[in-house]
Amino acid sequence: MRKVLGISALLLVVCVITAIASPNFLSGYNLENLVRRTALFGIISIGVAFVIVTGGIDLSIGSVVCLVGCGLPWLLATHGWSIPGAVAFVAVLSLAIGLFHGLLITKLKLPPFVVTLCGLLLYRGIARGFTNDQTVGFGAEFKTLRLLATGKIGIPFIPGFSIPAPWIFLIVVAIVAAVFLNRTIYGRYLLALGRNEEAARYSGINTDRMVILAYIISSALAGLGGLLFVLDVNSAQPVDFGNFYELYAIAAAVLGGCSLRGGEGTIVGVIVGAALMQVLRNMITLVTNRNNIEFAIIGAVILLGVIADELVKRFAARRRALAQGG
Amino acid sequence: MRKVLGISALLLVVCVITAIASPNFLSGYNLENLVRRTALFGIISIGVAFVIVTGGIDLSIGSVVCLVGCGLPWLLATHGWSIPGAVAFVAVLSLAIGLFHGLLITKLKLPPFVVTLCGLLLYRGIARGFTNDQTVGFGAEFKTLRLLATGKIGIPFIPGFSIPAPWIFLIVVAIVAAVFLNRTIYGRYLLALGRNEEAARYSGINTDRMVILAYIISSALAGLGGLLFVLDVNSAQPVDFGNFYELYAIAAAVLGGCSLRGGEGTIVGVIVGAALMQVLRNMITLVTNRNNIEFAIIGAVILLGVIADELVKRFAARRRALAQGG
Amino acid sequence: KPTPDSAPASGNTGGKKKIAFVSNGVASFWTIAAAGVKAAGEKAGVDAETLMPVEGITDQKRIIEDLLTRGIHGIAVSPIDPVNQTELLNQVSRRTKLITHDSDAPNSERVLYIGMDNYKAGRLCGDLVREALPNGGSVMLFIGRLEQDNAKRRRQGVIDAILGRPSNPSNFDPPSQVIEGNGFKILGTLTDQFDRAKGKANAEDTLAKYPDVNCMVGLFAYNPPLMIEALSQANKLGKVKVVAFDEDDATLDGIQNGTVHGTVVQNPYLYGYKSVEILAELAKGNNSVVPADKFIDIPARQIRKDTVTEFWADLKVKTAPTK
Amino acid sequence: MTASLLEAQQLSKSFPGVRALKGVSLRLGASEVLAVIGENGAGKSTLMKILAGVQQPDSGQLRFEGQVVHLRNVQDAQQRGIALIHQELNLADNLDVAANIYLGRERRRFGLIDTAHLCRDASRHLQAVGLDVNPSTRVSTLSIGQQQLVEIAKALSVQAKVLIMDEPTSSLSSTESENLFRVIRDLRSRGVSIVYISHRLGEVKALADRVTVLRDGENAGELDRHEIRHDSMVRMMVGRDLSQFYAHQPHPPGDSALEVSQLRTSAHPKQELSFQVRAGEIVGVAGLVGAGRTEMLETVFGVRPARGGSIRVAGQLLRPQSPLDAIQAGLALVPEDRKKQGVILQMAVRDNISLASLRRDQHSGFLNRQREQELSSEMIQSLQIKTPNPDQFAQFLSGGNQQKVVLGKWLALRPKVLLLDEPTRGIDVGAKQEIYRLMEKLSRDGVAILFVSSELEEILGLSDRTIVMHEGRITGELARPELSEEAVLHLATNTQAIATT
Ligand SMILES: Nc1ncnc2c1ncn2[C@@H]1O[C@H](COP(=O)(O)OP(=O)(O)OP(=O)(O)O)[C@@H](O)[C@H]1O
Ligand SMILES: Nc1ncnc2c1ncn2[C@@H]1O[C@H](COP(=O)(O)OP(=O)(O)OP(=O)(O)O)[C@@H](O)[C@H]1O
Ligand SMILES: [Mg+2]
Ligand SMILES: [Mg+2]
Repeated sequence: MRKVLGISALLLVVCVITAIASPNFLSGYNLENLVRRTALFGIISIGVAFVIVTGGIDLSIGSVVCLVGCGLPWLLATHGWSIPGAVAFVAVLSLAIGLFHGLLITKLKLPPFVVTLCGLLLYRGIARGFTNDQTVGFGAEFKTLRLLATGKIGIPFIPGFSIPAPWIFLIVVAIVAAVFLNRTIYGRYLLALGRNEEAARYSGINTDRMVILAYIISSALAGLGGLLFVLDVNSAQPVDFGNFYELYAIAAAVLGGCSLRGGEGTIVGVIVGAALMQVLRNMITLVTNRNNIEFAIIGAVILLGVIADELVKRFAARRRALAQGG
Repeated sequence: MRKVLGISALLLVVCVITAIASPNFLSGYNLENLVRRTALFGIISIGVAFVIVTGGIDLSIGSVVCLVGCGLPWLLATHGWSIPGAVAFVAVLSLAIGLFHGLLITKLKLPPFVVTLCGLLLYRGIARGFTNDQTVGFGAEFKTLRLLATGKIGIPFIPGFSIPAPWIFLIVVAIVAAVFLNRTIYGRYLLALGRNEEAARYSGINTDRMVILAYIISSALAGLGGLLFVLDVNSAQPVDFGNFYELYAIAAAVLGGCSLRGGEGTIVGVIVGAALMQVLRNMITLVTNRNNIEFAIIGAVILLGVIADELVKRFAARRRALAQGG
Repeated sequence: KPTPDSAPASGNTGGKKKIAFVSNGVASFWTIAAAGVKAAGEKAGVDAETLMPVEGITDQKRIIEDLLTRGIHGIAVSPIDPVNQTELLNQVSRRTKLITHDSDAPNSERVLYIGMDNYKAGRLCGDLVREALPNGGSVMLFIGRLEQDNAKRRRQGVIDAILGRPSNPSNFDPPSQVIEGNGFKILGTLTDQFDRAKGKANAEDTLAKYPDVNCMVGLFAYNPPLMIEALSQANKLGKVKVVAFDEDDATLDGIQNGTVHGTVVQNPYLYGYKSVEILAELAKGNNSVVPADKFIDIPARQIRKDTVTEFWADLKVKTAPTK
Repeated sequence: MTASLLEAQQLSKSFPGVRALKGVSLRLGASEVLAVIGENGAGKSTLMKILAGVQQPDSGQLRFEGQVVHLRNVQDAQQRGIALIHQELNLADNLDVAANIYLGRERRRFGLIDTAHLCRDASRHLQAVGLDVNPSTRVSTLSIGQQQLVEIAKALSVQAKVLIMDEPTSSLSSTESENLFRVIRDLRSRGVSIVYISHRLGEVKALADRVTVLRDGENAGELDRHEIRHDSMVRMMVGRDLSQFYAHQPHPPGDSALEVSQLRTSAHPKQELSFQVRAGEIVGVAGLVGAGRTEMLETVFGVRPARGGSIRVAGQLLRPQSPLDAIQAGLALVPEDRKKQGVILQMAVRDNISLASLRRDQHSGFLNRQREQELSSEMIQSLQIKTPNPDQFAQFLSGGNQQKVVLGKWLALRPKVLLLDEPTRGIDVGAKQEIYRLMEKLSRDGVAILFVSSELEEILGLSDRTIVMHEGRITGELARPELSEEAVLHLATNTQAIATT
């Protein structure tokens, strides 16, 4: 909880500053946009959080987003598949990718970094191959399907703000993920093996199966993210769609309190982390006149955030120790 | 050594296949190009290998390449600094970045992934800021300085092939690095702390100082790489210069036998790893007519390589065990 | 019809009108345009700014949304994927004045399009190739990316002109195919995803694979300088013809000293300048600036040795930092 | 003789370069405590791992309740009622105590973990082993000894028919050990069979119904209840007689080598620690688990910052900021947790031994390979470290031999003051004797030795003087004439301090 507190405080500070600097920050339209973007990135970040909890890493997320994001319109618009068929296909594909990663990592004991780095290169390459580097998109069709990402649900008492549909996905994913991680035995197994794989194995836990599951969750949510991303923007270019998203997802998870050494993570924290990144980018476009230093600012804020967090933690520890010693 | 054997075999196989498929592969001109590219990527890969040996990671390499690569022509051509002044400045800058990373990681105990991810965002952002997103370059000037990257040293008895100057840099860096890692007490300290930081500290090793040193080496070599890259291509665009190079560097190091868990690494292996990536890319352009599936092929070859390596290892172990048991 | 959105339709009242110019990526080309944006903004007395998305279409969408949030009186966009972005553009046009530049979205409700025809410009470039190689020969094409609409059309124009095909912008030759005809052999099209080291490697690998290649054509601004680098390091400057696109300093320098046959330049400065000028008028409610065909043509030009000095001098004046 | 419950027949197991078991057999009856003893590396742990399904034998078979069984993994063994407490700690220290105890066997309600129930059940088992912590405490905040008790509680909670304990008392002091023995006897009376491994032969004598002895991966013999004597066990293990117990010969100490006054540690900042060790003196430190002994040594050695007070080495004031400072002043510390702080598992034995002396032996920064080689051969020989060659990774050595490697690393430094934290933890009798002899020799050479031990026998036999700690402070100092088991236990448990010196 303490970890979530720090990052939440940072998010709050950034929001307050932006709201003061730009009166439009709190407009319904902007909040809707922010909520939708946070939802999209939050979903893929939750996925990678599961892998991080096991002490692994998934660098292939951006490429899975690309593969699904390009694959779906390619199947639907270019090849005329039915909607259920195409969606089922990309879903199975995402699951299969996770399974593939998990098997290589557990059965062949290959390092996750290497396996998923190859995935990063491979899946985007495949997407570029089958689309022949052409942009794929839905054009003016598939409006109903696209409601999954573009739809909004009005709230009776707040005029001007409706809940974007991806937020519903995020909430469902987050609740299921949080319950899974904290209240079920499988979540506990993940936490245990993330810290001490041997101890978990000696306790009779099938650690391989759990690790595979984590990679499947990660790829599946990356696939869901890719689907929602492409439904939202309506088209995808295989060369850059989802580029660097793995880094944003990992950054959100780590900001939200996941330890890359494994064994630690909270779902709420991950969502707050994802929101922070989106608010920062939003702030830069709303408040400043130049967006080319956007990444510099994000980097600096995250860095200052974790430094401040660490210093506060130390200060508190010293205070406690003094209180005790005195 | 065994690890280097596997990757060297893979490199050999790829070279033989390419040489058969394309008669021009073995031309002096092509070999020169390959050697130069391998040298450039090899230098940054050796840098990151030191960080990986300590069990850390450096994601900021591509951005340091960008910062130095844009900073040098900006200082020289745009602002008219003297050559010694500008080179000294970017050198000090690279060292300072490494020091900064090292201090945050050791003194504040921040995770290397987070620190260097922020670096990745920050330094490119800074380069974009000061250049204002303008391409910077040397134009037709600074030919002498550029010889550092474009110069060639003829070999008497092989006509048509001269040694590209970056290769000299690589050889010097590699020899110093290999001696440092394997022959000095500091190299031993790095290997020891990479495996068990606590035990190393209990043994009287100033682990913090060694870790800081590793990050300084990494940033310094990334800076050297950035300098040579920009001298070679003559211009740099801050948005994309050095993009993803950290991943190539890490991939080369890991292919070359560095374990991401720390404590393992050979310099020769890293160079072979860097060469493999370059030969693969070269092969794709020489042999096929489409280079948009280049990354898919690199990913697939690396993956197959590590899988084959693992299987061979297992097979050998089983053979040994059987021989012994019988 | 969707429910009316609640975005602030215009920004803070009172101050200057706000105009935004959104590119399709980050490049020197766009920094020249930004100079035009700035100049026109000062002249028209509006707040004009240039925004460049880094991460493709998702990022462009985000920037446009955020601009709408901020409140904007006019926006000029170079759509990355015109067909699929029509809906987004229509949403924008309902909230503010929208024009397209550089790359058009003809099916959208944009007020007008400022730019040139990339296919035509490509053909101009192809003509330069035929000039450089009057007896035909082998040609390799270099380009950053192929999936952008303008890139595709530009490349097709080059190919069609070289092969002497009649004008048909809807042609498409796959990049991996060797195309022969009209005495020419087009060896292929290599992309680099804006990685300069890779772009240079592409040129080098071409020289290794086809030591007798006759002409290299660089279709994105940074390609020709990289080709020149590779050629000069291979001691083949002048032996292989170079035909360029856009106005990088190294390209212009090459034309001056004869190593580059010629280049086709667009006029990004005018894209920026005109966009802001027209949006400023539109924001005031003056619709008379819109031509009947909703197209303001800023034609591409061929620059050869004879015209390069004048062109370069003019360019330097326009992009000189204003104090 | 009871009918056999678990039987191992002709088990063999090889690792690369080592044949750990060569046709070992073992028989365990119902309701019996079978002790398995042997030197370090004899193959005890390997045998136990096979019995518990952690590893699979290359050949041979297992019978359980008369049936031939193949234990493919831990679940197989657990389902049959076989539980193992590993020699090395195996806890997920990011989870709480209750979660660790029931890991893999969580009670569920509506598919979700029933945390309240788990905690209630866990506290029952914690009580049984005498560990007084809240079940929802994170394991990472517990000391090693406490963690060991958690492991024991975890094994108890399995409700096993066969409970295998691989050196469960190696980091427990006598009080906790006594507690454990009570639990073991209680289990036996309820029909549970126990395999018990220990290098503390006194415990074996007190507990075992029968003893199986292993030597070099083979059966060396068996002892029935009435045959279990110290000398008979040692003879079977080592293959020859060893003198009963090494008795320390006090000799006149020299000048003050280590003087600590009013030292305050970060774990117990309110307590001030003052004591002195003189050159050639061996001072033991006794106390219960969590008494703050490790803290004290680590603070002196510069691992943890001191909160106050002063440390003098040979009269020179020392303010250690890091172990390096302490080492340069002539201190050495053999740490308590060898896996974490002592040995570097994926590094050659030779490199482990030379690690701390590299700085001293360097040729202006370069390694002195020859000296490294000499040092490691010397230590391998004098400490009788069982390794195929100096290039072997430490991880493939048995626990006891790893401990000797750590000792070797510090002896190679030739310190003036040697701090030892449970130096004989997990070491076999033969090696223990070697270490005692070594300590004796070092002290004759004028080295000051301060050693923490939870083995009372060791304290009584070796120390010139004994410091006893309780809850972070020194409750008393006993000179050799006053030294007795009762006196130490009194000070270690009683909070009323007896006036010091
Ligand atoms: N995983 C392994 N790989 C290689 N060798 C091993 C491995 N495990 C054990 N050994 C070797 O097998 C032999 C038996 O080891 P084991 O751990 O069973 O000894 P032990 O009797 O338990 O010793 P100790 O009393 O020191 O714990 C030793 O020589 C050890 O080095
Ligand atoms: N890393 C730690 N974090 C929090 N508390 C600790 C830590 N290490 C030790 N302690 C606590 O400090 C106290 C002293 O522990 P220490 O290990 O010094 O005792 P000890 O006498 O050496 O006992 P043991 O025999 O268990 O090692 C104990 O109560 C222990 O729980
Ligand atoms: Mg053992
Ligand atoms: Mg202790």
